[in-house]
Amino acid sequence: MPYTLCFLLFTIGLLCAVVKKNMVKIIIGLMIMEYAVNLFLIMLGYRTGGAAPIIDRTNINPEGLLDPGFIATSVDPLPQALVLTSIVIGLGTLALMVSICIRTYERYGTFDITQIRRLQG
Amino acid sequence: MMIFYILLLFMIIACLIAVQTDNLLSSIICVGAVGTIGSLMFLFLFAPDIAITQVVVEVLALVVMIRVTISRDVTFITGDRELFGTVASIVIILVIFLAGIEVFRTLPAFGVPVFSQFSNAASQTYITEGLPKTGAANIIAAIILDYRGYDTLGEATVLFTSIIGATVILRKETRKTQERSQ
Amino acid sequence: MTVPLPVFVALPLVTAFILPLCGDRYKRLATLLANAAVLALLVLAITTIGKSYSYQVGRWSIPLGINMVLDGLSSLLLITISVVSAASMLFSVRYMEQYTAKTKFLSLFMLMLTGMNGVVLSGDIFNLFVFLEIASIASYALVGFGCEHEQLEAAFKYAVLGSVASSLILFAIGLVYGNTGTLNMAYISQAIQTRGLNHGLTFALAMFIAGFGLKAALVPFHAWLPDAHPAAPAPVSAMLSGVLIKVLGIYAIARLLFNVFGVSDTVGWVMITLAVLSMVFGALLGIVQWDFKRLLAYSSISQIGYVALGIGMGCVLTAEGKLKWASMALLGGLLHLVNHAVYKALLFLASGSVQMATGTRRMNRMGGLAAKMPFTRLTCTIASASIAGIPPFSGFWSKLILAIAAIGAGYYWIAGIIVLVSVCTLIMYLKVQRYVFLGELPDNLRQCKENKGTMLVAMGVLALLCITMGALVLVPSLKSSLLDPAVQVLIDRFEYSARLLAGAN
Amino acid sequence: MKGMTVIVKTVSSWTKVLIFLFGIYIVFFGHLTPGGGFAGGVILACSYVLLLLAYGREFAEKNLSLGTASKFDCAGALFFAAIALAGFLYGSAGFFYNFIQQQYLAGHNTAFKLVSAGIIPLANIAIGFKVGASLFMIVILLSAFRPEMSGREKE
Repeated sequence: MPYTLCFLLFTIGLLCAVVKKNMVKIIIGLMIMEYAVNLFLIMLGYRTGGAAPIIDRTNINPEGLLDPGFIATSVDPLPQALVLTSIVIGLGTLALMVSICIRTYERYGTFDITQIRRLQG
Repeated sequence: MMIFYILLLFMIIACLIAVQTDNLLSSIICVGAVGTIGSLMFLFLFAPDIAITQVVVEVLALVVMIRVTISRDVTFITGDRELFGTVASIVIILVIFLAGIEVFRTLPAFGVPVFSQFSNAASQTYITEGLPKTGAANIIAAIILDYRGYDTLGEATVLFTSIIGATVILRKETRKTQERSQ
Repeated sequence: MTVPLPVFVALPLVTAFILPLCGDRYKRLATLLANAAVLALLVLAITTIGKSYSYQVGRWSIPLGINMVLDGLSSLLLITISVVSAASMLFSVRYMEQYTAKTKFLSLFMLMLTGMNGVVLSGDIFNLFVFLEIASIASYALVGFGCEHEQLEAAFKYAVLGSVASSLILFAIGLVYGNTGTLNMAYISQAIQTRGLNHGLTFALAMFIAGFGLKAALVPFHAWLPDAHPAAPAPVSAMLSGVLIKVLGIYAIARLLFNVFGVSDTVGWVMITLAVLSMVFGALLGIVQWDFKRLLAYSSISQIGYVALGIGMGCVLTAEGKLKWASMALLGGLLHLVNHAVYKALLFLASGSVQMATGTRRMNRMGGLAAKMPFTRLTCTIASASIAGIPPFSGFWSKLILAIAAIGAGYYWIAGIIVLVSVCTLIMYLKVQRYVFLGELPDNLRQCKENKGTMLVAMGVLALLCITMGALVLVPSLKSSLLDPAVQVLIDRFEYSARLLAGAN
Repeated sequence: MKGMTVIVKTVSSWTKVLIFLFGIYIVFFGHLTPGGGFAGGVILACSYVLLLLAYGREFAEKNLSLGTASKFDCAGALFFAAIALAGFLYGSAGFFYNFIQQQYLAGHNTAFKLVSAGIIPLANIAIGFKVGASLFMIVILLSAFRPEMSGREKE
């Protein structure tokens, strides 16, 4: 069920990116899509009553071995690593698109993409 | 468990407001709310690394987006694109959504991590051998900078690319003053 | 000697990091450095012919670490990328002098190259996504490089659709991870072989095809291409149309379909439908264009359809068990990929040369340039003859092989469409010849001159390749060292994962 | 832009140091606690963004000019690439080889110490450096963009 809600978020973002004609709104749609995907990836690794995959001194046995309790409760670390990468990629895309957006605004004085097309002739 | 539903509902409501409101500034603030709730959600999902990153990135993205819109006379653009296109895309996306609901049944149930379903999954090894093999107590750091360090090189490159790209897009003069050979 | 595979990524990457440090003062040095790096990559790529090995990054065995895989298909694409990028880079030495921020341009160019090399060599699906993003983001910035109205709008449109595609791909990666518990392509393939495709994986495959299809600009996902490719500076258009859409789109689809998910009838027919739509729409819309580069862009859509057709037919025929015709279709598709990379790059460079001389892209404001720009005219004619499929030139062979495969397998209508679209392409390029190079010379163009130096060298090399490319199928030793291994990788399907998993244990 | 009021300036001149320190902490302890090069780098950039917002662009650029930031950006990226390539010193299979951990630290009990995990802290520092510089650049670029032709083509 949480997956479905997450997918709903994704579709709202997709709809916003496809239907809206304000450049800032389109960027917002893309941001929402990205949040949804990140959330989805993290949810894949969630374990009810789990623990963050960060080893503490308390997780180490007196013999110096990793506590089996930690191994049994830790959530999946791999999706978290992926999401870290994907957040950065999203930020990079966002920065580039915002700069294109600003440059366009300075040229045309509007964020409306249909109007920009008309101005171009 | 309940907390996830509440947070997700909040996120969806904030998203809908962000999409539907006409004022760009409030729309951006709503996106900020979505991101912040998202980072709270990451915290509850036991992903503190992601939560920290998400929150700081959110702050920076908000600053950038607000700088973009606030000094410009915010244009109110009401209405969507052509009706036919809008209806068609809504229908297509609805179909994708309905197809998607069926798809999520194939995943392990929420709360059961993926790697526990597969015997040879890499994640199990990361958890058990991450500390002895790489020496990093933070297993996420061990993955992103050692096991999958190549991905992180790519990630740093993405950021580098976008900065160079933004510098290029925002440069003052684009062409040399002497005209092309005419 | 085997080259360590990370070199193909690290060399352009480090060059790209150094270039912005040069600044405008050492612009010549930067240009030299970039050209040297691209040439070195070309030499290194040629040494990979006929080899097949993998590299485990960080000495971690898969699936813990990431692996890079070189096989026939990657090797073929590496060489194609290197050839086209070397020619474009050489062309841009003079062409990009009209813009400012040249070192940044060079840096972005190298980053795009890094991304493409990374995609081709990656053996891990998330790693493939990361490098795909590098190449895409660099190309968004390069499309908007001129910062004029047209460029900005095109770049925005391209960036939006590209980001949607990336989100779809990432979501699909999530679904694949949720269903197989691994990200390594060999292990995913193994999981799919043992447990078969369920709903989740099928949906993921559909999302992959939509996402990569967006990157490849197959109809109906083509909306961005006719804006983006003409707007970019000519050497960038050559790269985008020549290799980027193929590496990010077609290569990724082919790799996933054949080596990871396994082929099936349905997916093959989906691909064939998309391909035929692209071929027909691209050709028909191209004929009515009056903008030189826009016409070339529509022609790219049409030609990418041929490549996708080869892949799709290969898919259907492999699933039906007609391996002989399947390998024929794949051979045609891959040969067409290489051919199209070369001649479309040449056509875009020629259009850039014309644009630089005349200052316009409207074909109805040109004419009679044959006398003024004889070399551009010659190379452009060679490329047009190739793309239209006139016998001794390269395009003929790939279309012939595709048509033979279609007839041999009994799909006569596909062969008919191949011939029809070929005729449309011929009309398109006769139009270019008629309006650009023949006819009256307008008064305002009396002054225009042929370009000099490196631009002509770049075009000359590509034109020479266009003429001699037929040798790739006609000379058996070339065919068996370049194309056959590439086809074999796809035909063998799960051999890919078996080989990598055997190497891992 | 002249900046904000005296109160904001005073408070931000205090907090910027704390934020900067916090960023450095997050970067250096990335392999032991949550955080890491990327999050820390963003926090470092945020401390400069605070300056930018409170004091105006000129002041922030006096502290760290765009050209310098660009050089830092390249340098950080090169540093990270150099760490990755340094593994080649240990044979041709050494791309991203954690040579410090595997060659020198293996066998010593270094868990939970600041100097542990080989190249991971080094890579964190490189990334933090790079990310901080590049995000600072982005904010400066976007807020500085006021070309002369602004509004020329407005209707």
